[in-house]
Amino acid sequence: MDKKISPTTPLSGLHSVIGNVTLNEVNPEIFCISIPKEMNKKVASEFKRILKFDIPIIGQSSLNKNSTIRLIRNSLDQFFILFEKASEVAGVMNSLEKYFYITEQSDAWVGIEISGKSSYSCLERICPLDLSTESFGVNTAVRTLMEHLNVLIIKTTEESFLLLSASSSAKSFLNAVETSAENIA
Amino acid sequence: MIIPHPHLGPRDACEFVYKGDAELVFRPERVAPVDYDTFHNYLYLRQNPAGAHKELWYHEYGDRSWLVVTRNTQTHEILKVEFASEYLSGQKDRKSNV
Amino acid sequence: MFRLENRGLINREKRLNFSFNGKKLHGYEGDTLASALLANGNHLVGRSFKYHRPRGIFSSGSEEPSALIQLGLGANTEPNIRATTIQLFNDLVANSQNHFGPLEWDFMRVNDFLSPFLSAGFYYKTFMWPKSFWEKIYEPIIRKAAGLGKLSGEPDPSTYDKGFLHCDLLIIGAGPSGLLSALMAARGGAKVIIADEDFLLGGSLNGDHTQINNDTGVNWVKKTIEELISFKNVRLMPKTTIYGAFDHGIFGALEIKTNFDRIKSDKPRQVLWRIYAKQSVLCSGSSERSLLFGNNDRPAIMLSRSVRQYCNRWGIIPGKKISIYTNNDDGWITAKDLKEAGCNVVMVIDERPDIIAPIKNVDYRLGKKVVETKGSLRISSIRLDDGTKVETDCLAVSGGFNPNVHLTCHERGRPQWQEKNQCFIPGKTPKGMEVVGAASGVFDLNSIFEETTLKMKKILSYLGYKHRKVIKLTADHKPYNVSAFSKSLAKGKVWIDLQNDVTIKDIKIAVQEGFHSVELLKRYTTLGMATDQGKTSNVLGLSVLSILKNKPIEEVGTTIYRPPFTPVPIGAFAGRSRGKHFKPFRLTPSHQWAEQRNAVFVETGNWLRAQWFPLAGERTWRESVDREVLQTRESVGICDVTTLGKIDIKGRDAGAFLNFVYANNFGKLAVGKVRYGLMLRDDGIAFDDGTTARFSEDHFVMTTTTANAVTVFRHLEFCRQCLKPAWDVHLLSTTDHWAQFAIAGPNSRALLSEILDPKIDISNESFPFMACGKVSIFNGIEARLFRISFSGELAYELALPRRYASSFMEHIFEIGKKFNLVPYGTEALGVMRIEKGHAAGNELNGQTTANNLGLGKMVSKLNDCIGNTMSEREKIDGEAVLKLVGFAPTNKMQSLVAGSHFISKGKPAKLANDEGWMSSVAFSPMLNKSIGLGFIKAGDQRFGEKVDSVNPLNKEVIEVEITSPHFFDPKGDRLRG
Amino acid sequence: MKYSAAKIFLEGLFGNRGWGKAWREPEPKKNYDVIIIGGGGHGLSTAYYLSNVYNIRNVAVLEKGWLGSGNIGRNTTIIRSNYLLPENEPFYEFSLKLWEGLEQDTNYNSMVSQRGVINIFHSDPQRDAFVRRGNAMLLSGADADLLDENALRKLCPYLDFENARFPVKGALMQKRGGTVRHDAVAWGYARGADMKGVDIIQNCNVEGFIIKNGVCSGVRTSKGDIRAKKVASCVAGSSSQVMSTAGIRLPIESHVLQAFVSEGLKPILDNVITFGAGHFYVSQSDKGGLVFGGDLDGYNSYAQRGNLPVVEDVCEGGMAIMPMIGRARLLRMWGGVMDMSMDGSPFIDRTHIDGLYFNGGWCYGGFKATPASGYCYAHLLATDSPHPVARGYKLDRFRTGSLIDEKGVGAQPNLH
Repeated sequence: MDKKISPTTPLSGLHSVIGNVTLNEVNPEIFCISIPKEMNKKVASEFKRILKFDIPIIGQSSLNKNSTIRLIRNSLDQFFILFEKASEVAGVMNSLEKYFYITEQSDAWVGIEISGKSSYSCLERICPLDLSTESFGVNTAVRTLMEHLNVLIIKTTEESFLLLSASSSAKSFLNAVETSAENIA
Repeated sequence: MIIPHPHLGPRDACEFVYKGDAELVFRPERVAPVDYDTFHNYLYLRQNPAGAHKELWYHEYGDRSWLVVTRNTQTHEILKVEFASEYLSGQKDRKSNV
Repeated sequence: MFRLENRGLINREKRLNFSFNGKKLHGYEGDTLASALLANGNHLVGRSFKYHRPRGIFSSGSEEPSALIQLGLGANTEPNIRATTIQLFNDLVANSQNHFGPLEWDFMRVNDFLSPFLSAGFYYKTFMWPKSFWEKIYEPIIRKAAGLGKLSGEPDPSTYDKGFLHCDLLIIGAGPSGLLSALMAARGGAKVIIADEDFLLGGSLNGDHTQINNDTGVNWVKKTIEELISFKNVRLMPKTTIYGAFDHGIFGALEIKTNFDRIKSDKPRQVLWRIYAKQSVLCSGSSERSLLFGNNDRPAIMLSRSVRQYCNRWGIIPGKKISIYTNNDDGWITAKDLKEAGCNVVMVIDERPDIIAPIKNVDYRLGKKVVETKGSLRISSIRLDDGTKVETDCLAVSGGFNPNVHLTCHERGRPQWQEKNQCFIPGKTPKGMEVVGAASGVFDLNSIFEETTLKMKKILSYLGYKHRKVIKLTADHKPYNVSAFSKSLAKGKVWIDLQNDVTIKDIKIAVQEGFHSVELLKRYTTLGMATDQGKTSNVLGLSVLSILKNKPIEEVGTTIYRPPFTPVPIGAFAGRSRGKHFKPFRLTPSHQWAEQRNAVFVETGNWLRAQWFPLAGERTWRESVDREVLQTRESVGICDVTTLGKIDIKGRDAGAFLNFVYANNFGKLAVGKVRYGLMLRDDGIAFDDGTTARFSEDHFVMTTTTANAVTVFRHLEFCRQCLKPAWDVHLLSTTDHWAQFAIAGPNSRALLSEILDPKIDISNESFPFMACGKVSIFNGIEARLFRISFSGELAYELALPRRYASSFMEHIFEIGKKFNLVPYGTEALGVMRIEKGHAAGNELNGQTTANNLGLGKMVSKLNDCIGNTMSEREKIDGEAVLKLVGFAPTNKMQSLVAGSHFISKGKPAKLANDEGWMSSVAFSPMLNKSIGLGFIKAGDQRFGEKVDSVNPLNKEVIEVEITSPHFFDPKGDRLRG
Repeated sequence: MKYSAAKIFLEGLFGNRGWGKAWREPEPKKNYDVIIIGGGGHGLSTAYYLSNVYNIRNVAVLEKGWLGSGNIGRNTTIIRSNYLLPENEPFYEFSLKLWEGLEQDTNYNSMVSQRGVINIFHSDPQRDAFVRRGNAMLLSGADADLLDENALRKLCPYLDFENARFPVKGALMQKRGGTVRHDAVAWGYARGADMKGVDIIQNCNVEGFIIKNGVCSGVRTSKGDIRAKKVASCVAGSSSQVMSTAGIRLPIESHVLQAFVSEGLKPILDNVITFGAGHFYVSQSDKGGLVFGGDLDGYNSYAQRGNLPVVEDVCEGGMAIMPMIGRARLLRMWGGVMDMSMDGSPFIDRTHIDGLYFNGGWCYGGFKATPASGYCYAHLLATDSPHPVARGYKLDRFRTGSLIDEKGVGAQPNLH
């Protein structure tokens, strides 16, 4: 027997188009970075040194030059870092690990990217936040409550959002998003 | 209700979980001899004002912060919102007195 | 026909068929059900609540108290639909309500003749003798007679949805003031939502022949809407009722999505919006009120403005001989429009003696009152106070206007009396709400436009938007004048609340009996408690009360309007959260694998867990569970325990933190070790338990019970942020990241060795009981291994990244074949934990102490930790301490029942002798008998004693022996082996 | 004036002119034996039993608004005695027995309707807890029946058995539980107390107590000082406010509980139904409205109004358990102020100030307790010793640890 086990994703690589809404499953590598008390004052400089880009304020995210690494500031002492490419993980994380508490989170989440003209009307049905450009610009990244579920919503472009929710309730979350898309289609 | 989060702006109260009287942050420390009355008063007795009330809200569907919200219990008007840690550091004398 | 040619805003090209009480009728697009019924000459549409008096269409809007119909058939049927608000659609089916026998010949109208005996509060004074008759005889009759429409009793087949909207400015009502407000805000650049309950925006302008700036009002509405649509920052929401104003500028709105083809559509029928508005403008207009005179409730007695609307907006002749009874100028506008439309206006009666009749080409009486009416199913004549009798088949009544102040009351603002216009105007409004137009007590258009412009300028500058010039609007409207409320009571049967049948007499009786506070009056007479929430009756009732109490109306007070403004379907409030979607599902990483093996699932919180895995040929669940237990204890079993909460705890002070949050000591836990932890609440009651492993100096992994995962995390964050803010501690839930499996049984080590990467040694020596460590499996997959046991067997828990879980299950069962590996579910898990005497949810029920659980010695006496102090209160454990012990039936054939109570032998089964209760039971396949865990007074000192386990619910008593809770392998040799 | 069918008939014949006042509207005297603060259900029932059972008639009830304007005027009208703990069950069973004879007692039809209260369970642990509770009820002399799924299907076929997120597995039923016309309870007690000479004084606000050397001898009110041998606070949601004027801090928080009523409907729901996997309970009133409610809003409030999240939560629960009510429409929602105690159970006790007594902490369960609360409070006021069924309701129980925590959630009032 081949002693090798293989990975699956919560939504088996979903891709669907409903009306003017496109849904795709995405699976970034995600790590949580907690800031030790004594590092509080040096967070910005250390991150800048290691990541080569500025840290965001709470509720926002920032990207590296190639837009493959996204740093999200969840709260005063906690960040999430998202890697599009698994190959970039080790280098960055090994450096960060020396200064911060790191916990892997990749498998805790399901990612659904929603894009298309009707993204806003679709999200309007489940998301209590004001997603208009004035109050929710590109790269805003916050947690909120959608259909009884905890969701991290990130505006990636003017017409697309990345939604991260708990992987165990991935199917219910997908149902929530799909139902919205169908209801407005 | 809408709770204006100090960093995240106005958020629907349904993102939060309520705990109650902000006095609960001033937990007495157990030192010998144990003062049960102080613990009883801390845990069980409440001011329960009809008016401005300092109270604890947890941003469960948000940044997981515990906030001290000053809210009028007659009108529900929110007068002030602070992080619990900030509130505590503003009340340092209070804490050591308990 | 009763339809005028060339008049009205209906589409005569689009004919719509509908039926009323089985009669096939037709109307046009743009009709409401009420207008279509009137167009067919149909006034009688229902019966009143108490006296079953005939009821007709009274108004043309959402204040309608009388024209309530049963809409649709079968599961789609909807009760109490106001015919005046439902937009006509093809094949609409409507039926009248609340009658026994045909509508025209309702047998219950006998109540009308009995009305002297059914006066206000009569039921409080009777139906008491003999005692048993109330529930057997009287109440069933009352219940049957009460109520209006019917529910189908079948599940609501429609879907509903909800949503969230945000705006700078919410404009409630799209009449003249609302449209002007919206236009100004739109041009200024504000983000605007304008909502109106009507399907046609424009409010009163659609039913009036007003001129605005030398154009018709209807054209002004059209142009304004066209312009509004062109703005990106404006959202127009017709068919949307703002039903409530809530704290901090949150409004509830109900949008009706489908009227046509409502049965066929799979799209939501209605959408319930939560609107967050920085500011709001209430432009809800006014409702007309009636006048009080004898038998003022007959069908075809209608509100005057509504009669005008039916004529102008729907092109309807509501009667062949129409008379108008008014106390204000607006009644005359109706007269004028009806005349212009060619209707026969037989007489205008104005209560005011000293006015100049605005129109002359009509028979009119000034300073006169209507005192009585005749007609059985429709009004046929009226009598004036001078004795004049007028034949009439439709009486348009105008008693003045009530501003629609309802939303201003939703935060408990109280309306104030405005003497000039004899009406209540908004008092204190919800924060951020401005009221304009008729809703604020301004009734002529020119003043409304002026007031709106002024107030909107202020709002826009407050919001930070510019005010752009709007052309001054001038209308051909005259100032409004109304006479004061009568100082004497009208005689005869005078209706105030048309739906609930509250008459002047009822108010008299209530006051006579001392129920004269407004709220008491309302409760005693049911005044204003009808489905219109008193929109048509409250002010009239107050005017009567003011006469009876001889106090001005403003001193009599007013009741508060509560949400919703108009009734909202419960289905809409629930939205899509129903059926299987009531709450989200959480699925374990092995869910799909278990599904393929026919697992039976059970809901634990939001999780679905495999309860057992039936094999072909097994007839009962017990067979499967017994097999899973035996096979595990014999060889090896595997169970998905991912649902247990997992919390990563990191930081310099993590150890101290654990010492604080757990009742037992965690200070000395070595790296690479796991310890059982008992968590108390600060009141000393057991809260949760689990294990915590130490992976490094500053890294711990805590597990919680499935049920408390969320509350424990919240509690820990409270301890961290509020009680120990200076400590360096960091918390993160990793429940979903790690798939965790219990691998239990004598062969668990052998099985594990097959999948662990070669260099890892898990022999008893290097990886003893309560060891933990990071390992790798299947060629380099990082995992965590804990040597802990809930089953009492040699057992491990293995955590691996969730993504590999499915594949892991396939592989391990392939490899496990040679060990006869069995998957086990929560039932077998429960059996094995009861065999081992482990407490679980049934024991940790929030009422038990560490002492009760037999864990009292664990609680720290020295440290300050959550709960230890209050756990020392003298009476917290009760008089004789309840102890968790085991129970076994003396007769092996008997099955124990959880929830039974314990009574000492020979004592009667009653509360005074109650000594405790059975918390969990199971059939133990190892011991081949039923066993139980439970709490009994001083149980730990009573091993061997026999007591009765009583279950009076099932009338059974089972003799049980008190035993140690550790039924199986009490010394724990197996788990250490 | 005694109410009877004959009286109604005669009055009907002669124009209903003979109905006298249901109660007098006296000015306060200077001195009373007992002053009861609060003219709500509990205050009025206390006055009723003091005057009718304990023969103490020199009593005043002081009400700041109008009679019955507190929670007795706005609740979901359910009565039951399905409690678990030995400190509670006998008390509520005593209350239920008083309900059963209330109309004949007070000569006022408050429409006690024993329609049966059904608590649905959805899982084995929930069933176990209900069995324990049902047995505790039976051991205390109350009635209880355990219904399995089939029995429940027969009784309530409209429940969602087929498509439920949480399966309906059975129910614990108390047949003697039911509903009462809530306002009529206040009126019946008021009339009954008034007939024995109790002064019910409306629009009289209590502003403070007259306390000297640890003895309370009266109250300061908007109508002047009134003296009394004993002063009994009975003000539910306002407990903390009133007692704070005596310098007493209570183990109580005031919370808002919303309740809802639908439009009138023909009979469709015979029993009181409580959903065990969500927050929803419902009954249908004699008038036809579905009267329902759910959880507290969850935050301290004196505002007497709630907010949308709970409204939606309650209706979600309703639709989950009985999807036939989707097309019934919510007519009115309102909020009451609940005096939530730290263990969810009430207090009927003396205070540390002589002559000052306290009754409160009824949480959202005050309505069903109305008769027993009044009876036991009257007993305490008359005899200075607790009534046997109310012995547990002590103010110092948190200090000693004699908790009465039915729900097992601890010192967090919004969870009880």
